[in-house]
Amino acid sequence: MIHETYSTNWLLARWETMTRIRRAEEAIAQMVERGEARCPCHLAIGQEAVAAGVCAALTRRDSVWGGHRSHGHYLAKGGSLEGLFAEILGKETGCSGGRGGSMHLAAPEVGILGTVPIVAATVPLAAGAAFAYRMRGEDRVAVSFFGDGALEEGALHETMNAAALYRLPVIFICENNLYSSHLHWSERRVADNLDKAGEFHSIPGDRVDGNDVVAVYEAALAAAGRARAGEGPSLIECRTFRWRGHVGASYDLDVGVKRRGELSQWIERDPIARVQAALSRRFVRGMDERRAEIDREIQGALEAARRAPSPPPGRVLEHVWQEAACAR
Amino acid sequence: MIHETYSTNWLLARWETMTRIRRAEEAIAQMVERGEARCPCHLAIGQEAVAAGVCAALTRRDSVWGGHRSHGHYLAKGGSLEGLFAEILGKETGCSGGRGGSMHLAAPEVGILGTVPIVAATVPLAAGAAFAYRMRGEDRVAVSFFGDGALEEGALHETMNAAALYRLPVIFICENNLYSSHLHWSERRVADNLDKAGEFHSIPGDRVDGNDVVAVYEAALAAAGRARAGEGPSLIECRTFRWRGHVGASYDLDVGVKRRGELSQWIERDPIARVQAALSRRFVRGMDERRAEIDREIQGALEAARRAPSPPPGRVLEHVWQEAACAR
Amino acid sequence: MRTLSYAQAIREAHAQLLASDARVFVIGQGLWSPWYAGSSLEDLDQEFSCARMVDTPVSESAASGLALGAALAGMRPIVFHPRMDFMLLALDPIVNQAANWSYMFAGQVSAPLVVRAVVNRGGEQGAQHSQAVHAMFMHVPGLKVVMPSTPYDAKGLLIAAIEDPNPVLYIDDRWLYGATGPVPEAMYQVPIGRAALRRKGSDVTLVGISFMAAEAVKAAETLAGEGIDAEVIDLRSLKPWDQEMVIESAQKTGRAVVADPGWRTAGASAEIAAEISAQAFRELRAPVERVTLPDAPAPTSRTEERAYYPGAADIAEAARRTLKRPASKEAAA
Amino acid sequence: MRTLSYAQAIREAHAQLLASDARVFVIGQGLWSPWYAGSSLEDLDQEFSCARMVDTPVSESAASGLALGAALAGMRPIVFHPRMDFMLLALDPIVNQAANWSYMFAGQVSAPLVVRAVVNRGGEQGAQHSQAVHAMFMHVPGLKVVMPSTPYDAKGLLIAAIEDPNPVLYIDDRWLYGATGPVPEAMYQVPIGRAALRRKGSDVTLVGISFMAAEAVKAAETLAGEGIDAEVIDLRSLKPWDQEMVIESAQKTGRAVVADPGWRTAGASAEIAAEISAQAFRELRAPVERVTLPDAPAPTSRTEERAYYPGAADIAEAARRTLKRPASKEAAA
Ligand SMILES: Cc1ncc(C[n+]2csc(CCOP(=O)(O)OP(=O)(O)O)c2C)c(N)n1
Ligand SMILES: Cc1ncc(C[n+]2csc(CCOP(=O)(O)OP(=O)(O)O)c2C)c(N)n1
Ligand SMILES: [Mg+2]
Ligand SMILES: [Mg+2]
Repeated sequence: MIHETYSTNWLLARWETMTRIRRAEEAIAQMVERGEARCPCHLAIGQEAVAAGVCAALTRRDSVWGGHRSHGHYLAKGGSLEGLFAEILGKETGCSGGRGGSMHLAAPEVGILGTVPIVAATVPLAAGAAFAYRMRGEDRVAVSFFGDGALEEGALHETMNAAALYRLPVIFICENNLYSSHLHWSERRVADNLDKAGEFHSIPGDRVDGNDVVAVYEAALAAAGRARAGEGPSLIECRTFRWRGHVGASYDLDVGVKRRGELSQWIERDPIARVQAALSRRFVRGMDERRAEIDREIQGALEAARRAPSPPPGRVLEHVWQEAACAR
Repeated sequence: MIHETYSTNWLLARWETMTRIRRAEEAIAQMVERGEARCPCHLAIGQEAVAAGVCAALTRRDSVWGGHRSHGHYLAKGGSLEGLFAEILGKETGCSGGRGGSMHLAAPEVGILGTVPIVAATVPLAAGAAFAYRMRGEDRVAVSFFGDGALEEGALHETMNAAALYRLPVIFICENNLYSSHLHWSERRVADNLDKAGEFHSIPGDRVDGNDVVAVYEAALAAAGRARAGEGPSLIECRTFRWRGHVGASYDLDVGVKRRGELSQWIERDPIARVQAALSRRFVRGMDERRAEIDREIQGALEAARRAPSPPPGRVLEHVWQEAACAR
Repeated sequence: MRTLSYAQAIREAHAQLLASDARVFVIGQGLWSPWYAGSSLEDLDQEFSCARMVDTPVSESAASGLALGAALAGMRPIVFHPRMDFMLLALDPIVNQAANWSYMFAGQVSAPLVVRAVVNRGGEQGAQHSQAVHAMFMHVPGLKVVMPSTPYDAKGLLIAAIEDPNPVLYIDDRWLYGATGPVPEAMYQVPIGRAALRRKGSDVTLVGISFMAAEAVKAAETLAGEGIDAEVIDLRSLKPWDQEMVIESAQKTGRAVVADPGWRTAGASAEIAAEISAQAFRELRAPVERVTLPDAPAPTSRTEERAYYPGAADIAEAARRTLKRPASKEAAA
Repeated sequence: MRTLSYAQAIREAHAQLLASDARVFVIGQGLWSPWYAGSSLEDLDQEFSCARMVDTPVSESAASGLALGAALAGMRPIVFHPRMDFMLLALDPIVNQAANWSYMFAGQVSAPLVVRAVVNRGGEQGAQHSQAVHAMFMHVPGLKVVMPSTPYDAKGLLIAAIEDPNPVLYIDDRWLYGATGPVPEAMYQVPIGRAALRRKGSDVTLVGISFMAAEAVKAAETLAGEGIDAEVIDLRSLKPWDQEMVIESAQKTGRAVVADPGWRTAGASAEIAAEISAQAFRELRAPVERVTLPDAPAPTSRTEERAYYPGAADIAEAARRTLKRPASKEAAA
């Protein structure tokens, strides 16, 4: 639970990050329902503590890598709200220039070199970035966020071997939300032991309550410490649950995925409500204003995104190749 | 060591299989040295107990699947000597019609539907055959032979998950000869624990002395029993060593692979000598004649292979597509 | 005859194959979900059991390898890839293994595997969820490749693919799922390797692949209104492809447009254009035109998607070019 | 100028890149062994340390992904695949990721990755150790593809590939490793996208790729003896390819032969033949000829290998066909 050793300010910062993600994704859900957002959107509502807890353990120069469900990673690492909304609306001012939509987000200035929706695809890329940091002797860590389904892809296992062998400063964050699209984990494997995924390569594995931002933070901080100390990779299984469906705004109950019971249990374990309860135990005031402030921020970003222009069709062939490499 | 409970006949049969493999591969080594065999040949001299022990636990209707180093698997399962030699010499009468050379062997009549040299490629195929057996309700087992290097390929890990999930009657035999071409295992991974490769998928793993044909047999028999009983896959790590180089007839010492010390130790653990010692403790006679008989068999097969015609060049486009499926 | 949609026709072929041949099963990612296969596999898991409709973990390579192994062992699997992009993770079992198996063992072992890949473009999905890379597979000896554009062919080619003793890549396009047409109730095969003449004409030959074959039919209607009599051939099979029908038509009309839903460079359109150019060398009265995707990944935004995907208007325009007719007003605009 | 072999030239390019640019490293399978890279990487591990010459586990996909990740993070890696066949296990990082990265993020992030693949044919190795599937990659937007045929280009194109901000697939052929030629000692770049004129001629244009470019030079010598004056173009770059030089030459000679070490159908030769046919439509006096591998996997036996691999004689024969000259005696025999 929420440890007493954390300052109110620290807890407030996590609450704020999680609430920003939650409210932004709720806004996106509405955009999807209205047909305003047309690209496939995978919402992580309910999983906010993982992104917020991990990114709290990182510096701006560390990189994070994600997949199809990465709005939270992007925002927690410091990506701009307006860039996210504009991207989802296919606008030129989007964080990927309107070329990616929800599933392809970038914010190089805060260490997001790209999230992409091929399952497990960015896992070796994160390890490769870590390889670069190690080679250059930089004090940086790469974080790979992936789902429980991604552990079914062979490339992930190859990458764990390489990460262990080269003692790479990479952290594997498995967001185990129990489902890979419509399939429960028990339909995809025989054991509920994802924290053991790296054991074959002697990668330390931790299992934490992914709805407890402090637990996630502490595990990530320990892993980052090992990475920075040259002790190599770690894996953290964060057990959590996505409230919404695999894709889009609905709750999956419409498509025959039987998870109504689970869902209500997990909603009771709302990661934001838990921090909020801790804050109210400390008699922190003004939470409503804080939430209203976040909502104004979101509203402002959304309106700016709406006003932004679409990419002109005439430039559809641009950026296939680059003339000169981007400074990095 | 050689268990007293096995009959002399049983031990003699294993000795004969191993000796046939050994002598055939020594003949192939000579063919390579003479330039008579031109295709890449990967010899398993020193590893004979794995093929012989595993195949002793199988029936003709079970299938085995191999890779680039599969002369032993082919012979132990009952493939013809003449077909092997002719294939290596690129003759029309080869077990693959002269289309495969040493690295592509087939003997469908004894359950070898193809061995191929892409590392780990036949592992999912073996599982697929097992899937077919299970679906059809047949009492058959598929055996996948692969090296320690193959565990570095992601597809193998994907396959283990599937095999566990579907409880497939497949046995994963890892011939751990400590090297993957020029690289010692310690240059490729951090832990010496290949028997644990399936643990993440709850696949029982066994580690046996791969130079002890009885130990291999017993582990394989237990695994086959589990498979036939519907209890799913097993993995057996057989620790062994190839005496010759990765490819060709030499001992690798020429190409800077530093394994001279290891090599002499492993030669002392010759799997054939061990059975032979057990037989001589039982005062079995006529071993020299038996060996001479095997050599005559090999010589006869080799001569027949040499006499056989090369494939006529005009048929190089045949079998790209089939007109009708082969009966199976 | 009954009318079915393209998706229904695919589903019916699956259902009839599953009902009539115990060796048939389907394996791959997304079988039990409406997100992946649309209605093309709807409820087949309930009708034929999850044991024969095997929705797998996210393991494209192992799923494809498993299917191949089962095929080698005598089954008739269909391995399903809900997007062609994901199938790129399974190139070893498909290209190195399935395609080569018969050849490497001189025909002793058959690999009767059907690989089904769905092209699922547009919808602002972008570069990794839109690819139509059939040309890569058309290049590979030992594979057959089919791409139906009508409900009739969608059913008949799937049945033919299962009956074929070779690995067949069956590619369907979500943009066609709603298209309707007559589909016989009985099982039937559409021969692999034979194109379909969709319209007889004398002025120009339009060769279309998959979705672009449907667009070519529309283009021909437009052209007819302008007094241009186009012959339309739906290629249906990419490997082998019906050189005879295509070349004869090009020789007759002297003009050809190849319309391909894939990229231009080294695409399927290149092969067909090269062969027409060589084999109808004397008869051709204009360079062969190619209407393809531009050499760029798929964008996401609606504006860019519109600029990216060609259609009937582009085919008609290319046909006019072969006839040196002035560009249409919209095209010029 | 010094003379180096093709393999030495590749090695020198690596050595100079490693020496001059701390961002460069090499990663892949077989770097420390003579079995895989021949002498093209000899002793580089000792010269530059195993930390910059990273011989990996057998994990093509992860090795390629790692290299890409390092490239995105500012390094200049060369990921090594000792056989192109093995690279098919790494299609996701190469085709889905590297090729698309710039486009998907509107140019904000560069993917300066060099993928080196070796074509290692013949030697009775068979279907899975001989493939030359450059056409598959030529099809993919976002990738560049180069295939040097001379020591000079082998060095200059590798350096150009590293300097290029885009993912470049560099393909060398073991059959060329022993070929010798002048190679400057200094570092230099051969521009990607430009072909090389190997011989001026007026009767027929021979366009060669990689090993087949070297064979085309030989074919031109044979043809010269028969009074046929062939122009020889070594394509060097497949993507982008030098349409200008090729088309101008074909327009001039009116005849063209494309010689490609890959398969025929939907191969690189199809693209080049299609473009020549279209862009030199008026000038062509004979159909464009394609000399390629047959559409079959590689066999193993020496007799079948001889029948399988085309060479200079086949190119010469194709050139004669474009000129309607009688077939040579050997060819007829
Ligand atoms: C290689 C690949 N295969 C299949 C898919 C389709 N797909 C998209 S998301 C997804 C489920 C992933 O599940 P998980 O990794 O648990 O992440 P979650 O959606 O639960 O966050 C699948 C199968 C894909 N995008 N890429
Ligand atoms: C996919 C792939 N990558 C690389 C190779 C090259 N290669 C051939 S054998 C081999 C080593 C395999 O080692 P292991 O699996 O331990 O088998 P062993 O040779 O020791 O029997 C390698 C890397 C290959 N054949 N296939
Ligand atoms: Mg999940
Ligand atoms: Mg080994």
